[in-house]
Amino acid sequence: MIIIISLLVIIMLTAAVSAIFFKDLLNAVIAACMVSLIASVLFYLLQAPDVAMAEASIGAALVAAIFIIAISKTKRHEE
Amino acid sequence: MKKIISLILLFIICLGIVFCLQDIPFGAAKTKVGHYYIDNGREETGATNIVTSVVLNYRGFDTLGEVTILFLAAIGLGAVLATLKKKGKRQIEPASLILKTGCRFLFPLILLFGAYIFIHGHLTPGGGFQGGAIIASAFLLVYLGCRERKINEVANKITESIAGLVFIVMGLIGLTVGGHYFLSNFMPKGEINTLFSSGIIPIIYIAIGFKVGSELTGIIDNLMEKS
Amino acid sequence: MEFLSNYIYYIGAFGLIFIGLFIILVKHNLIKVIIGIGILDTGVNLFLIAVGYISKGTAPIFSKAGLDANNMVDPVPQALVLTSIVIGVAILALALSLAIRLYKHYGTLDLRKIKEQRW
Amino acid sequence: MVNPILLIVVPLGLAFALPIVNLISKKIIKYIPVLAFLFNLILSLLLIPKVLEQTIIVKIGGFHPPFGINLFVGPVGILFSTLIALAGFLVSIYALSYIKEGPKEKYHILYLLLLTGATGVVLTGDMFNLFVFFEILCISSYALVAYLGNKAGIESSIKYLIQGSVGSSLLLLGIGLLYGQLGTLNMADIANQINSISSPSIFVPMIFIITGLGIEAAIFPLNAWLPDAHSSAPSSISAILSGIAIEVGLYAVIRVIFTIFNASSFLMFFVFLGVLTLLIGEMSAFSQKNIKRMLAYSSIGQIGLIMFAISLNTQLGISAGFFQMISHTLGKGLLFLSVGFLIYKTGSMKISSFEGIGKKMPITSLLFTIGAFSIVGLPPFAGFASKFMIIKAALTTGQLLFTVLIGVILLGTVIEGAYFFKVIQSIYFKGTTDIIKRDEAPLIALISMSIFVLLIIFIGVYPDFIARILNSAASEFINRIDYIRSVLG
Repeated sequence: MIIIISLLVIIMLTAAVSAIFFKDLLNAVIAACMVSLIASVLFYLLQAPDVAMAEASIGAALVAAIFIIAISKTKRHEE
Repeated sequence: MKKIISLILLFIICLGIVFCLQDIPFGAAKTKVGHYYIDNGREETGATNIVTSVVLNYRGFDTLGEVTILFLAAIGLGAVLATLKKKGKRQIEPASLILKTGCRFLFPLILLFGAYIFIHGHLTPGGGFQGGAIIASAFLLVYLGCRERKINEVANKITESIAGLVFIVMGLIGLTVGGHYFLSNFMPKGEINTLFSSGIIPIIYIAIGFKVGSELTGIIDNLMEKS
Repeated sequence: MEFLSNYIYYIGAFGLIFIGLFIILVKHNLIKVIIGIGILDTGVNLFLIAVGYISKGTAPIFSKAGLDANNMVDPVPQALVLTSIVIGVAILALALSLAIRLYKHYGTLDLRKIKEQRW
Repeated sequence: MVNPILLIVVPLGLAFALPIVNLISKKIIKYIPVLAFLFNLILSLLLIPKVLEQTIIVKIGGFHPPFGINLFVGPVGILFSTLIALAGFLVSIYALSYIKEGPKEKYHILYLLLLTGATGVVLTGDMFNLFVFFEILCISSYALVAYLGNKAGIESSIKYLIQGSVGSSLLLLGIGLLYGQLGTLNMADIANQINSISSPSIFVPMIFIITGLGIEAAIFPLNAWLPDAHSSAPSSISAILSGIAIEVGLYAVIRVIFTIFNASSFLMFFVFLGVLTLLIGEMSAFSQKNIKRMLAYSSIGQIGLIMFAISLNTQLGISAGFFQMISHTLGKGLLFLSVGFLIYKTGSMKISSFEGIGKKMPITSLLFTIGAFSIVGLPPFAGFASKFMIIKAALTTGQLLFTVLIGVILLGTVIEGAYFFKVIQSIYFKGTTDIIKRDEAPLIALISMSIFVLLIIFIGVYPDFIARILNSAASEFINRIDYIRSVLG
């Protein structure tokens, strides 16, 4: 179990770090949403199903949608 | 240079936190307030989901503030985008038949799921915020799938206001009857672990569900249409 | 292994806080900075939930008979995090609407080029 | 049935109802904030005598602290809520004639919620509830700063938002660390148990919480957002942000330091931080060419002065600090409001463009001058009485250090006088001498500003009028044992 959790944390941190380096903002947003999604799995493993649902539906889905709308209205690439 | 300074700053912060964490061992026994809620939550509020009883009853005032913040964000976003000059009407490509039919099929199902989530907030995981977010995502689907459809802004505003007022009025009724406390759970608690139980909790959670749903829909609508 | 099982959630949480703050301090693109704020929020939330956890605990929901009340995790941080998530999405939405307005005014999202006021 | 919870709930309910009211009639919405704060003002004034006898603990939901959230309505809380209601009432009257463009109904909702958040922060007795109300205060100010939608407004709003949201994350992190160690969120309960844990591990959450709150309070290294935000908001909002929002932030900081952490050793550091904030604020204000930026920097200076007074940690010092807050709210509110119409008529924020406006708008210019005199500290205005009280408090401590620092503060006052005099000079003694057609601000705005003037003069002449409430407020901060006992019973 602990190995799976460690793996999840490592993937989450890698996604967060890759959000720094992506020049394409869309990729960075996807990476940030991956962080949220894995965080919601971790919330579930920490016995917080309410929070996991909130994070998955708000943090991962709606925030991604809002970000993508905003990027479509502005610029996609970081210069 | 800036990067190095910020890294040093961050390491100092982290060092402080690590120092502090020695006193917060992971997985240790829970604290007295949490223990009290678990022991007495069912009798005092009638909800089997203790998180719900904390969110809506013991710390209900926070939730009122939280709903206010979402309302504030929706209004503030409207205010920020309102003075924007609009560039004519955008060309909207009509969606394909498959997409439209799929949306039409999925939309009521998602709404129903959202409603299920917030109606059962006091029994199972979930509640007004989660259910409201799911309802908003149903409207997002309509925006993406059937693009020529628009939500009724006036109806959205009215739903939002009435749901907020229900919360406040439930609190004020608690102030006048029962124990004379704001947001006190003055209604009969009913039989534990049934749908009609735990007093004002389901009513407030339904109001929150509507409010969060309409606010998030309003946010998406404002971002898509007004800018 | 014991170190991992004791600290893995804290490492995750503070890693996210660290990365979030780093993005906010170093990056110049506004959308990136807003992503950083989101990651910082997630990190703080993860930390709060980890504080409330007890070893081999169950969720604080009396969904079926026979659950031990002494073995449930602390419900308070979960309530706090529910609030915090909603506040986070409110701030992100407002920030992104401001970013759209800023782009309409300046045609760029680079904070170094936006110098109407002194930064 | 007079319950202090109504101070928060009534404006909140009206804010929720405003979208519906707007659908029915677009004309009456602007009167709703006036009504709401008139109600709050009357309720606060009714509560003052009761609170001075005994503090009121409001248990929300009927749960005893620390298990439920409680409001702590002590002398400090009621003093601030009266001040907020008063400023809110007068500024909303002013806004009747000032706010003419933009999405007006949204302005009124945001304005109501801004002051509701401020009232919540000063009344609450729960740490996380403080965070929630603080967020209401901050988010509504972000939106209001960007209300005009021009380049400067959007840019300063973003700057404010980035710094503010980092601050609130740090605040939440601090609250989480504190909860992990003590297992409670009630302020009195935290204060009760704070001595049971070792001091190094309490230091980290304290720094996080103070940093988080300090960003809103504009304490020296954390105030980069303030001049931009306060100068690019609509003038009615600048008056509230300068007069109420930063003082509420400062209230939260000192509540945390005095009542919760009991960190009196930390106060010595705050004395120097206060003097530094004062000097930097006044010196930057001196070099400004934009009038609203000048006033914003002057607010930073005033915050430094208040911090200095409160950090003296004596009965007289703390009450002098509160007195200075009152006179700053009235004075700076008046200044921003009068400047609002000066800018509106001249169409520019440059000080040089005000030349000769004293003949065109004599009443508004006179009101501006009175506000400036009060902030600088000339008798018989409120600013004089409060500054005099601060100096008296510092001298009665008898420590050489404070006497020296008083010299520095007087230097700051001299700088303050210099830049305000520069503006007054260009209003009255420069420009053409021809008789120009008068073009005054609207009557309703003049009435609201005149009430500010009456209050400034009244408090300046009879400082004893508020002496009792100031004294009880100071003792509430000094006797933290009483605070704990009255909440936990």
